Amino acid sequence: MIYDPLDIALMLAKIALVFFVILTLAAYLVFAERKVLAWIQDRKGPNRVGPFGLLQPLADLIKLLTKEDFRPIGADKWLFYLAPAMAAIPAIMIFAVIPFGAPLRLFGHTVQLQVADLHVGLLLFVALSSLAVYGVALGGWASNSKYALLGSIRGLAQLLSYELSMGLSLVPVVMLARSFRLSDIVAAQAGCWFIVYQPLAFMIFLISIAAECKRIPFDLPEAEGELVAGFHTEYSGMRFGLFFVGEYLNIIALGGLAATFFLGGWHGPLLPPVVCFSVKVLAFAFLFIWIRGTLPRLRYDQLMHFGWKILTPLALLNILVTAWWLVLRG
Amino acid sequence: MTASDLRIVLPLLLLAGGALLALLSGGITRTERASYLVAYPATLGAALWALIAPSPAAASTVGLASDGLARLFTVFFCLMAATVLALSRTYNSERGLRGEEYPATILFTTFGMTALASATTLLSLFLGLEAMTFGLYILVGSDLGHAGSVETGLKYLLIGAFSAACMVFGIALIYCFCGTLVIGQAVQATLLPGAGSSLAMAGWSFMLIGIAFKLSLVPAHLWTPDVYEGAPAPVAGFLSGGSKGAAVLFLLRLLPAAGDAGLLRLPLWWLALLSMLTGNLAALRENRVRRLLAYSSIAHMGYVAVALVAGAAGGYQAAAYYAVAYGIISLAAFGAIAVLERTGCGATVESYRGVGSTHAFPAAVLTLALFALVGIPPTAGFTGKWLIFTAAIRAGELPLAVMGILATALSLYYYLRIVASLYFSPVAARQQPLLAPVERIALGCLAVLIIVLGAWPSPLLDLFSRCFNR
Amino acid sequence: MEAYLFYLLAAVTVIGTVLAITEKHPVHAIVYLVSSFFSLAAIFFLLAAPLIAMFEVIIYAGAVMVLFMFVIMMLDVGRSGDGLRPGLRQWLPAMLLAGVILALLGMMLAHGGWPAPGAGAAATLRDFSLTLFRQHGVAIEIISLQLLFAVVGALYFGKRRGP
Amino acid sequence: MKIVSDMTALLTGMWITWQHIFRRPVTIQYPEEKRTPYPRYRARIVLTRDPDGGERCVACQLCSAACPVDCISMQSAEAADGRRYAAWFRINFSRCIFCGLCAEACPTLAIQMTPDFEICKRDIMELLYEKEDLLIDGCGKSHDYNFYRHAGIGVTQPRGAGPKEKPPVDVRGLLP
Repeated sequence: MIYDPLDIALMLAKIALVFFVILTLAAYLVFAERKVLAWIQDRKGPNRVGPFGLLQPLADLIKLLTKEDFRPIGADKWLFYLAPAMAAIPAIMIFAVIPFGAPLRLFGHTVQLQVADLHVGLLLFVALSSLAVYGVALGGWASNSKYALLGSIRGLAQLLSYELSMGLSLVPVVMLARSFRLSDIVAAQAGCWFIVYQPLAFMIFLISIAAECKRIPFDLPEAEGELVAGFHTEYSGMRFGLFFVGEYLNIIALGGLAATFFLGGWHGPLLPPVVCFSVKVLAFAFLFIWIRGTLPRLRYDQLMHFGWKILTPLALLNILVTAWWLVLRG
Repeated sequence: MTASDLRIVLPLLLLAGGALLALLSGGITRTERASYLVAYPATLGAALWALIAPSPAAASTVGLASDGLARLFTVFFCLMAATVLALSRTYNSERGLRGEEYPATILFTTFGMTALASATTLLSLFLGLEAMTFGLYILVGSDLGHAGSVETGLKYLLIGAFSAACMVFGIALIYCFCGTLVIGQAVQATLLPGAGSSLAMAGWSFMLIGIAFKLSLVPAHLWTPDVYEGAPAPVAGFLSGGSKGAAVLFLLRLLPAAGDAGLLRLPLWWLALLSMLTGNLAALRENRVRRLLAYSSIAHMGYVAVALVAGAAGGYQAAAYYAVAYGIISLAAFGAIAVLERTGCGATVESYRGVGSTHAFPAAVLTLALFALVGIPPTAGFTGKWLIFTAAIRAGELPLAVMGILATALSLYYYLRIVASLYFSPVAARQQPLLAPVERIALGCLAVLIIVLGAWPSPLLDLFSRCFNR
Repeated sequence: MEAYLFYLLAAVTVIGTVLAITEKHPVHAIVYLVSSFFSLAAIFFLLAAPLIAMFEVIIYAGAVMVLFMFVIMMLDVGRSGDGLRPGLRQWLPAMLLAGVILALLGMMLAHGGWPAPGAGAAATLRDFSLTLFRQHGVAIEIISLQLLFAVVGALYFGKRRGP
Repeated sequence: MKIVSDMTALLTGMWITWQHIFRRPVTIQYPEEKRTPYPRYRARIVLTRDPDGGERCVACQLCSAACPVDCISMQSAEAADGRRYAAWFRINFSRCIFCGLCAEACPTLAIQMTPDFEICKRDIMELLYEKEDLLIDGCGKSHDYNFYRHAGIGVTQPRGAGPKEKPPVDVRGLLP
């Protein structure tokens, strides 16, 4: 196959842009979370480093980088070192398929504002989110610690259970858009966002992605009160940082996907498409922080019951109803 | 799906629906009675429909057909399932084996067999076989109270998974070569002499390895004695009669499409020879009744393989007939064993001493079944062997036929050892079993069928020859 | 470009699988197998079968292997020992079979007789699903029933023993 | 309907936290802004003097006995006029938990607690306060209390000379 150098350059530019933006965003999401949580708890939050504490992420980064890289005795060396990467990489890779703006005309080329417009984009997302389990599982297992092992076993079971309802809640979206391609799904929402047709699927997806990012009220794998920090108890320095950043990347990615699947992607009134999309993503991020500031953690059996006995059957029912509706509408 | 398609799949629908209904009713009523009440009509209804339904007007669009072979074997499998259900009720309740899963799984297994019987593509053929084996994994391990049973189930599962992997790999290779899954086209494109390529041959070898596991032909027979020993007796009967029948049917679906065993003749020839010899020789040294019957079933599958080698010279009819006959015989044998084991008969031949005088009826059925397995004249076993060996001689496989007859003569010893133990040994005091009427009827029917099929085989043979000589 | 990628991925797949077989530690074996599955998926993607690639990752790497890992972690097998490592006697039959199969493959390669490669048009998702559900609908029903009974069997064996 | 009430409960919680986002934070930016503790705040311990300027402490060891973390130690001594005093007195503030039990126990009101909470040192040994560090030039919370004036022991003044004090009774003179 012959490749156009301009195409390659554009692709590299897009990758670099996305990388830069999401990493910065993830760092500032940590800061935003600390700030918003502080406000919810009537505190001020970090405000020492730089004006309003805006340089706090940088300070955190320096702290994490200069900390001792520590490995417990009896830990499985390679898996211990590999696990943080396995947690962060799938989260980054998901961004490849998210369309973050309307196509642009540039140098006579139509540039998709999306790194890769795969026609199995949605499936790629499901596949990658199912691979993200390995970071949690291996990290906890390789640490040779009881807390970490318990956390990773919990994480495995939780992610596996909620992946199911997440996947099922996306089926109606595919049925409505008649495509797995994310740009098609966005295009299908030009008139009306899917949240209007599929409020239930949206709710299920929202709950499932909260469980997928291991956010409160589903943060059983790292429950501080019982398991110290769960699967990353034994990690320090930048390896812990990778887990941490991976989690926030995941929040942004899943927020972006929720916006793409249910809130019309970059479609929106008044604002330019990219801004519209960013607003939606940030709104999701804020929602997660807000929920974290409000709800207590579930008990483990409640978590499992909720996933298997409520969400999954509801999602199946929703698929059935949507299918009937589509058939009747013709 | 059209109305004629519905006509084809109705037996399948009945069995599948019956299985689901049995599960549901068992779950709701918390007794297994309801499940059995659902299971009988489902099997009998499916059999009846296959018997009397008019042939569909239009060609099938769903990858299933209802030709003569399919209908005959559907009837066979369904009736067999009904008999197994009848035999297992009392057996299970005495062994503390309860739950609606058992009848539902029997129905599901029968569903798999029936799907296999009516398959027209390699895909549905394989899936039918797998569905059947899947049900049998559960059934074989279903006796949770019995220590060996679950272990047996696991052993069967591992071997079965291996053979399924071989088979699906073989199908993939064949599909890769000829680009179609329809049995007739695929077989003709690959199996006819001169047509085959090395790729397709590799595919067929994998298929043959897989099916050899299911048929327990000799290099792949090692699981058989353990599974026969650990499974509940009616399930062992179902396994030996039904699943072997289905596996034979699997080959009968494939091979006649090429007219001859073609390129598979040589491997089949060796499989047949080794199975006959190994099965009979191993059975000679065996002292436990169920393991003995397992080795005998290996030997019998060797005879069937002889028939398949003989191929178009009447071998296919003989194989089909023998599959049916062997199914009935082994079900009768295991049914009788199921009854006798309740009276306290153990594993060994010696523990059956004197049963003939205390429990005349089941002992008589067991004796009849053993005679049929040897091939004593008025029984179906004799007729089957006669058909197989004449077909083999007609096809010019004289050495194989001679070896088969010699092996049969050899088998006389160990079958008669059981019979001798049943009748000619001193009587020990035993408890009287409660022979449920339904068991009595089932065993009686099986015994009558063994005689009738043996003495008057022509209607069945006519049907079979019509199937194979289109 | 595609050819280089293919050979790279194929090498990863083969090496990963071999390591998965020879590795004595179950969790390591799982990691090797997952990487092998992943590169296999990438190969499928190169072969213009993205759907199969995705299913490979979702089902095998993402679900089956995760369940394996879950069970291994729950039972905590493999921590205690080298008893799991098979000796030469256990290896021998497998090696023999593998040798035979490899020899046959070599013979086939030398002998030829491959089917001509197809036109290479990538099947779209729509084609794929139409073929699957129109032509092989019954097969899907059989499989779904089979899965149901897998669940039934698992529940049955998981039932509490005794009264 | 359980689900409706559950949803309402969740949403109520969300609403409350939403409101709190816009509340004024209660945080006090400590080193810059300081809050004034109440007079009875229990922080750094001091030894006070009586109105006459003498030490109040009589080295009775009661505070040391009352201290749950055993951070008070001293050596008692007696002056020529019979007045007891602490030869040395030491409080280890790295152990002190500011429970106030010593102040409760003190019969002479010598040991008292102050609102000075900023006790912070680079070297832990500097938290070992000796008598010189502890003793202040003042009466602390009770300005006019002097134990020896009330005790009637005859150290600061002759016996019976104290306020409201009756002269000592000659026990022998009472004998019949």
